[in-house]
Amino acid sequence: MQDLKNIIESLLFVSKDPLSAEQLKNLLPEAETGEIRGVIEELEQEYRKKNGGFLLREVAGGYQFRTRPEYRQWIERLLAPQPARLSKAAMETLAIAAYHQPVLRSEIEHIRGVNSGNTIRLLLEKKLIRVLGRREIPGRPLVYGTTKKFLEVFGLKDLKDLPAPQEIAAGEDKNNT
Amino acid sequence: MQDLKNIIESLLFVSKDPLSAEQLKNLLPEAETGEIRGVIEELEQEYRKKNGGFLLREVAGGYQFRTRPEYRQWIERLLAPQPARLSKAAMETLAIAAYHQPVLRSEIEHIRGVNSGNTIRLLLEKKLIRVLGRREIPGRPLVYGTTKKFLEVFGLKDLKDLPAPQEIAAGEDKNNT
Amino acid sequence: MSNPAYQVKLEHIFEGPMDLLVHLIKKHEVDIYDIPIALITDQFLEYIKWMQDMEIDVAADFLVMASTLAQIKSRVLLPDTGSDSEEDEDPRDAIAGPLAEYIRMKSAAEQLAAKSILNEHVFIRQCDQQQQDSAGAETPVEADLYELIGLYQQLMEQMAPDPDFEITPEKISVKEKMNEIIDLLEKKKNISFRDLAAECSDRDEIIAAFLAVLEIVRLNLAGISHTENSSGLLLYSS
Repeated sequence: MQDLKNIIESLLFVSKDPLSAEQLKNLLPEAETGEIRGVIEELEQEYRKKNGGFLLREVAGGYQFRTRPEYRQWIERLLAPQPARLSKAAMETLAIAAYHQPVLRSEIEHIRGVNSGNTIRLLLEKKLIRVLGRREIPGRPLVYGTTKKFLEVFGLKDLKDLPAPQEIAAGEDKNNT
Repeated sequence: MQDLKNIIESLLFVSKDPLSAEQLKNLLPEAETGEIRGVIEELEQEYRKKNGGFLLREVAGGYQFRTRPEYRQWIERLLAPQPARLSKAAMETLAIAAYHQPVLRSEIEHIRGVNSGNTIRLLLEKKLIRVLGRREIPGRPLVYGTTKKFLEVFGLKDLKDLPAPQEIAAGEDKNNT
Repeated sequence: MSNPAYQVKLEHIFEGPMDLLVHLIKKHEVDIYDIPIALITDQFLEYIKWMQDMEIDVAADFLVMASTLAQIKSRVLLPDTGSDSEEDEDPRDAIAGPLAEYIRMKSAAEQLAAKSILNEHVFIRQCDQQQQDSAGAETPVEADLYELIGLYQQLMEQMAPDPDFEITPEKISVKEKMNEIIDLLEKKKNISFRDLAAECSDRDEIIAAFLAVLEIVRLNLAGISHTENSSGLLLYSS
């Protein structure tokens, strides 16, 4: 298919959401998925090498053009005030939802040691977590998990791309009592 | 000013509207207008030479990245089925239909306090609600309920999965141990 | 008890009891699987007392943790009576496991916060938001469950403006508990908090008892110790 690279570049440029190779294949049935993957790879490298104002990043199972974090301060001047940062409490709750999903509210509260209803509601409102369903135990409580938007906001390819948390092994060093 | 070209490139990339040299000068008071004009010129030539999926075009007294007209047909495929967001009126009506089904139009209107004929029609058209039958009262009015598509759109397995408002939206209750 | 050297600094606003515990553990650079329980319990209690002195509302969660710590401490200090497999039954395990998981999640949260966050560090092209309710049955619908529930709740609140249904149950008053404890102290010379807690019917009552103990000590109506050989916090008539 002629011009495939340019077509894909223009589609990635126009799209509001990250586009996966499969989505591109649906838009371009004339091309092979393997071919599409190759072109994405090529574009990704090209933009990286060019080292310009924006890059092609893999996020939430797709690809998306994003500005480089170095230019944040200039872009903030152009765009209206940005949404408030998440509090420490919200980040903790979000991390637990991400690593323990599907997770109950009571499990989140058990780990954090504090009531987390308000934070859960805030994260639901921001569409960073969602109700995944119910757990089949007495009372059928709701279980929560992260959304695609969560992956997009934190620039993660998928849930396997979550950062590895600090592990504390038992009996590392024995000192006092 | 270091990185001026990349900064301008990222600003032009992010902006919804065309940016003029004067607007860029306002965002970048550290740079000279002449310098800014030079960089724009440079970028414009670079993208023209690259001959990729999009170009930097002078429009409406400013500059804007735009896809090349040749790729219009592919872009139309992407943009065609934009998911529609439901209006507040539609969401309200849908919520009442979900929680109160089988529900009469008059009951929906009683709760919302406004005529809801148009919204009901819209939701029927979108196959989010359907006629479940008639209530055996004088006039035998139609009763409405939600559809399978409704469950799909909201990611629910069945209606029992629909969270009760007090399960998430209500105030704090007793937590863990 | 009020050694100023142990005063926890004000600049820390702790998310909850776990956060405070992690702070204390980091401060003393101790292994969470080998916590010097007496030291950590003392400092934890001191922090609660300091909050109360500063007239900061102490959340119930802190008090629950305080009584958990006090219980662990008394079990550690009390020599095991039954035949035991020593290593397996470290009472401190009750807190070590949850602490390890909390630290793990805290570090995950920190790492997530350090990512290039969309609309904060990195940006995408600003597109015009799409139309609403666009015609055509074929158009896919994008909707949010939480929004649906929220709108429904608003409607229901408008419908029923009488807030009669929320009646908060009578709480066990700290004053009542104080009287009860002072009565007990008149009969016995000392009482352990463990015994007091054992008498309580639920968590709220334990909290009330704990607050009562703190108040009694604050008002100098009794002394408190939690040294060796005692079963946790020990209250004695002064």
